[in-house]
Amino acid sequence: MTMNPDLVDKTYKVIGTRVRRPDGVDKVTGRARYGADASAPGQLVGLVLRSPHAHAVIKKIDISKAEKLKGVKAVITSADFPDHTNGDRGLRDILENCMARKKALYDGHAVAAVAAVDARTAREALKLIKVDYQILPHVTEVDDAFKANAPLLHDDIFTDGITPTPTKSSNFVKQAEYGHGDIDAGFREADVIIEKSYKTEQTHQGYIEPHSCLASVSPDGMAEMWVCTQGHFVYRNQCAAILGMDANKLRVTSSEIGGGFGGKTHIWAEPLALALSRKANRPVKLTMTRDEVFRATGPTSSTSIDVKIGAKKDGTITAAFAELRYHGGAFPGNWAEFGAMTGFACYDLKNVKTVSKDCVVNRPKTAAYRAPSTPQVCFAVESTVDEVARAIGMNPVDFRIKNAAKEGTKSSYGPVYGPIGIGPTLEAAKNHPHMKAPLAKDTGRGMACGFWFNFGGQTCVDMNVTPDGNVTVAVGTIDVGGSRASLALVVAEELGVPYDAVRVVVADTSTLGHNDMTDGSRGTFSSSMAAVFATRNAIKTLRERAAKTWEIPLDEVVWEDGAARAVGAQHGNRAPLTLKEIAAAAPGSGGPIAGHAEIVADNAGVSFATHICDAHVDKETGKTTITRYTVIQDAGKAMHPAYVEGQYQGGAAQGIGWALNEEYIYGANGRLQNAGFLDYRIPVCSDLPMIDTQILEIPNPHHPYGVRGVGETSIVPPLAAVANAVTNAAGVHMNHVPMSPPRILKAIKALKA
Amino acid sequence: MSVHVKTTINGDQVEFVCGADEPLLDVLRNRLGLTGAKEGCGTGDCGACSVILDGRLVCSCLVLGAEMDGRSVETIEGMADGAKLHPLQQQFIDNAALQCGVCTPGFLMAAQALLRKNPDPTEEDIRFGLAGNLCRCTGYDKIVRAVQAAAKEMRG
Amino acid sequence: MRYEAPATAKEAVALLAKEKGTAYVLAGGTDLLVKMKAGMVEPDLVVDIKRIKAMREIKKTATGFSIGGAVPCAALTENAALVKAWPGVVEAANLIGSKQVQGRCTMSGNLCNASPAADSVPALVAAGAKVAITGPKGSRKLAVEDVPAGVGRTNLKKGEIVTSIELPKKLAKSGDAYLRFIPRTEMDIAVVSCAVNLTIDGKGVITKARVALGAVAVTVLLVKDAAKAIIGTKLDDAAKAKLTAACSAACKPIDDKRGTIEFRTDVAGVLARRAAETAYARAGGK
Amino acid sequence: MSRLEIHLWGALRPLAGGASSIFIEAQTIRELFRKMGEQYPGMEPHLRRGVAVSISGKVFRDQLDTPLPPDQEIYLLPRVPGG
Repeated sequence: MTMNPDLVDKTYKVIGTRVRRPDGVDKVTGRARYGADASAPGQLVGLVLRSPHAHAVIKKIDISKAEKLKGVKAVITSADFPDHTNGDRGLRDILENCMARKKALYDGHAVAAVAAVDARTAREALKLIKVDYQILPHVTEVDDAFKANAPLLHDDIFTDGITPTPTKSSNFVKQAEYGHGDIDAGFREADVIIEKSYKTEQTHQGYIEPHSCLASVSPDGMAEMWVCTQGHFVYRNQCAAILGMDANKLRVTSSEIGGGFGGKTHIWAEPLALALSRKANRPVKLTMTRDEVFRATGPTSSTSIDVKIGAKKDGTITAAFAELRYHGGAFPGNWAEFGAMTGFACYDLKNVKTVSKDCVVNRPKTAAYRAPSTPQVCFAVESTVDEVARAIGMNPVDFRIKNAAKEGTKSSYGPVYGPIGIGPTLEAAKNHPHMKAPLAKDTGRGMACGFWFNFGGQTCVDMNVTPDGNVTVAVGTIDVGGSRASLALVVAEELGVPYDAVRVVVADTSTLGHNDMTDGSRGTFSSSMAAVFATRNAIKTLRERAAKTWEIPLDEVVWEDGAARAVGAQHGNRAPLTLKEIAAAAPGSGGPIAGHAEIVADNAGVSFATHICDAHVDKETGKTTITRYTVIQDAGKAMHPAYVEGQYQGGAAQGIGWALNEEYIYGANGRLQNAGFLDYRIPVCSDLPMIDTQILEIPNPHHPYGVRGVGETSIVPPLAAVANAVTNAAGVHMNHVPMSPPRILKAIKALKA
Repeated sequence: MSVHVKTTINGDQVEFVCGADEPLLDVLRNRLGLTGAKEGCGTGDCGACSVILDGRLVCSCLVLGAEMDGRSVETIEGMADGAKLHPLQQQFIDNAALQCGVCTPGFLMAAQALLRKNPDPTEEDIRFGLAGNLCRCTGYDKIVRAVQAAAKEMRG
Repeated sequence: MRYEAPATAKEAVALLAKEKGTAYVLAGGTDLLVKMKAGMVEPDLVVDIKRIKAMREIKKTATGFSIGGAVPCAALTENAALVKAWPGVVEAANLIGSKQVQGRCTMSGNLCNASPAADSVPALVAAGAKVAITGPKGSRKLAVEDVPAGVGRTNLKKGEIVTSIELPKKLAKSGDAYLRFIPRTEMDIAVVSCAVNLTIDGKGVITKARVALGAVAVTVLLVKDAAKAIIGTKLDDAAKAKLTAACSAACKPIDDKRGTIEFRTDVAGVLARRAAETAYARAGGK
Repeated sequence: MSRLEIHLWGALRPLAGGASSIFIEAQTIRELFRKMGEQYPGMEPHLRRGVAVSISGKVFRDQLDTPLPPDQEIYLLPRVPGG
C-alpha cells in the first residue's frame, strides 16, 4: 500500500492528545448560545402556517384578518417571494420548499408566516389566515410514485437518463447506471445466486436542537442573521439569492449548533424570518417546534432496493447487481444515484451493475443525513452478502476479506482505488476479541462493512498572533463535534506552542471568505489543512522578523518549538527568539503578524468501516436488544482520539436507531403520524451498550498530518450489522428496516408456520 | 391572565410575572435570561429542559411558571460553585461526554438528581437514570463514563 | 386562561363547578401541558391541586393505603411499606414517561387522562384499587376500572376530582406484577401491557387472581377469563397456556403507529404469562 | 497536447451517444469542462451543477486548475453531498 512515508509512525507533541475542548466550560454551564438563545431589542416572534394536506392546490390565501389583529406586524405568503432564481432549478426548488407557491406538496409545507409581538398573538394570527385548498390525491410511497397512474407532483419532470427523454411528465426524476464488466456472464459463472428485495423507511437526523434563527433586515438593505447551521456561508448565499439581496449585505453569524448530521445544510425557515423582518422592519426570531422539525425539514429517502449477488464456491463474487429506488421528498434529487455509487464500493468486483431510479413523493424535501443514501443500500447489499456467504458455507468475515476492494481495484462507481482501508478494517474485525467472545442464548452476532466518500471543499482560515505572543484562529467551518479543539491542536503543533496558547473561533460571514459547510466529513479535514497552511505562512513571517532583528539572512533562521532559531556556524550560538518576543517586537519589525490560507481541500480520500454487533432477540415479542457493539474505522490520523471515538459511537448509535425503531409513519391521509420524539423513537441511554471503538490510522497522503474525514462512515454499516445479528439470533431474514418488534415477530411466526 | 410569582432559583429570590399558561421553561429562558435549559421538544420527551424542582428532576416545559410561587428551582446556571465546576461538569469535559452540547445541561441536571439519590450507581442505574434525556451525538458511551467518573470522585 | 391553586379540595371543586368555560385539573401536568402545547385543549381555567395538603400524602389506612391525588409517582418509590405491599403498582407508576415525568405525574392523573395505554391503570385494576372522588354533590368511591368511559373520557361529573387512590391491604401470600411492551427500554407509551395480582394458599395453589390488560381496547380491561384460567392451579404450563389464550382472546386492539392488532394480541398473552410468573414468585409460590 | 480518455458516469453516457468514454484534448480540468460543454452541449447542465473528477482514484471537486496528466485514469462523477 502506498502512503506518505513521512507520516507513518510520526510522533507529535500535542496532536493525538485528549485535550479539553475550548467550548467545554460554556457547554456545561449553560452559557453556550445556540440558535434560540439570542435576542434582539424589539424582536418579534415568527410563526409559520403549514399545510395539513399532503397534496393540494392553494387556490387562495386570505391574510386580511390576520394582518388586522393587534400586535401582528407582518404576514407573508409566496407573494412576498418573487422568483429571483433565474432558471436555476435547484434554487427554485429551495424557494418553493421554503414557501409553497401554487401547490402544497406535503403535510407541513409552509404556506404563510406571521411576525407578532408575542407568541400568543402570533398563534392567534395563524388561526385567522384562511387558506382555500383544493385537495389532490397524494403519493407517499416510493414504489407507488413510479406507477403510471400515480398522482403527479410536478408537471415539468421528464425522466432524465432515459433515451429518448419521455415527453410525458412523471414522478420519475432520473435514472442512472454504474458498473463495469458483464453481469450476465458473471451470474452464469456463479455457483450460488441470491436475489432479494429490501425496503427501508424514512428517518430523520433527529438533532436535539430545533432550527432557530434571529433575523434583522433594515430598510437600507443591511441584514443580520443569527442561526444554527452547518454552513453559515451557504445559508447566506442561498437566502440572499432567494430574497434578491446582495450577499455582502447579509451578515450571518452561526450560533453553537445543537446537532445537524446533514439536516442543517439546507435552508428551511430562514428566508421566512428574513422576509418577515424586512416587512415588519423589526428583528424576528423564528424557532421551529419539534413537530415542524419532523414535518418540514429534510429527512432521508425511504427506499426500495433489489439486490442480486452471485458467487463461486471458493468464495469469489462473480457478479453483483442492484436496482435502487429512492425519493427526494417533494422535490427532485439524486439520492438513489448516490446509493448506486456507494452500494458495492467495498468490493473488488469483476462484474457489477447498479441502476438508480429517483422519484418525488408527497413528503418533505429530502436532505443529507450522514453519509446520505448509503446506509440504506448498505443494508440491502451487506444482508445479501451474508446470505451468499452462508449459502456457500463460508465465514462472513473471510468471505468479505476475500472480495474486499484494495489499491488498484476498479471501484463499482468507476475510478480505480488508490490506497484504501477496507482490508485493514476487516482484518482488524477478524482479529478483534469481540469476534471470538461467546454468545448468550437467543443472541446472534452480525457484521457489515461500509463505505463513504469524504470531501474537502472551499475553506479559509485566518491565523493571528496577538501582541502578547498568543494565537487566535478564525475559521469558517462550523464546529459540530469538537473541531475547534482539533484545529487548536494542529496550529499548536505547527507552531510548537502549548494547546492553550491557541484560541479558535468560528468567524461570521462578513469577516472571512466563503467556506463550504460542515458536511461530507470535511470539517476537521479541510479546516486543519487550511490552518496548517495559514500557520506556515505566519511562521514564514515570524522567521522574517527574527532575521530582521538578528540582521541575518532568512535562510539562516528556522522555526522550532515555538521559537526562531539561527542556524549555521556563524549565528548558531544566538539565543532563540520566542514567539512572545517576536510578537512584542512586531510594531517595530513590520506590524501585526498573521497567516492566511484560502484553499480548496480536494482529494479527501474515501473511508471504510467494519462493525460487529451482538443482538439478543426476544422470540416471543420480537424485541431486539443490542448487547455488544464494536466500530472499526480508519481515521488517517486521529487529531483528538476522544472526538474521533465520539464520531464513531454517535454514528453507530444513529444507525442502530434506524435499524430497530426509527421511521416516518404516514397515515392513509398522507399526514405524518409520529412527528415527535415520543413516537419517532431515537435510542435512549438504556437502549444501548457501551460502543467499543478501534481507530486505525492509515495516514491520508494528501493531508499534512494524514487526516481523513471520520464523521459519516460510522452510520453506514449498522443497519446491516444489526440485521445480520438478528438473522443469526432468530433465524429470520429481515428485509425491511426498521426491524421493529412487530416486523420481527411476524417474521418469526412465518418461520414457524 | 398574568400571574405574579415569587420563587427561589439557584438559591436566589426571584420575582416574575408570567402568563397563566406559560411553561416554566419559557419563563426561565425568555423572562429570566436563563437559557441553559433548552427546548428540544416542548413535550417532555427529550429532557433538554430538565431542572430540579423542590428536589425532584422535572422537565421545565411540563411545569407552569404560575406553579412556582414559594418553590425552589435548580438550573444548570447554578450548578458550579462560583468558578469551580461541579465534578459532573468537569468530568463531562474531561471525558468528551459532549459534542454539540445542547443536551448537556439537561444531562447534567439528570445526573445530579441521580447521584443525590444513588451515589454509587451501576452502569444500568445510570443508563435508566438518564433515559429521559436524549443525546443524538455521542451514543451515550462517554456520558455514562463521565457520570461514573464523577460519582467515583464525589464519593471520595 | 386562569390559574388557581386552592388550598382545599372543597375550594377546588367549587372553582371547577362554577367555571362556565373549559376547566382542567392540574395534578402533574404531564399530559395536560402536552395537550395545551399541541393546541388540543385551550382551558379557560386550570385548577392546580398540588397545594392541597391532604392530596400530597401517602397514608397507611385501616383498609390499606390512601395515595393522594397529587402525589407524584416518584414519591411512591420512597414509601417502603407501599413498595413492599404493591410492587407491581409502584413499578407500573414508575414506568410512566421518564424520571423527569415521574417527578411530576400522578396515578390519578394517569387514570383521569383515560388513555387505554396508561401504565399505572392495569396495575391498579389488578390490585382492586378504588378512587375517592369529591364533587359538588359530596364524595363517592368508584372502582378504578369504572373511571374511564372511553378514550380520553371518564365517568367523573363536572366539578368532580379524584382526591385519592385507595389500595387495599396486601393479603398474605399474594403478589402483583406489571409488564408492558415498548419498542425501546424507556420513554415509550405501552404498545400492550398486563398486570396480574394473585394470592396462593399454603400449597402454592392460586386462590384469587385479577388480570388486567392495557392498550388492547378503548379502556383497560379486567379479564375475568384470564383469572379463571389460573385460579386453582399452581401456575403450571397448562394454566399458563390457558392464561395466554384467554388474554389474547380478550384483546380488541387497533392498528396504529405503535403496533398492529396481530402484535398486540400475541404479546398480550406473552406479557400475561410473564407477569403471572413474577406475581406468583412474589406471592411466595415456587 | 495529449488526447485523454474521459470515462463518463451513467447519467452522462446518453449525452455522448451512449459511449462510456469520450476522447478530449485537455491539460486541466477547466479546459476539459470547457471543451466538453462545446462538444456535448447536453452535458452543460451537469457541468453547471458540478462534476467531480477522479484522476487515478484521487477525487477533485473544485480545483479546476488541476492538471490532467496523460496515462492516468480520468473518471467523471457527480458531486455527492454530505451529512
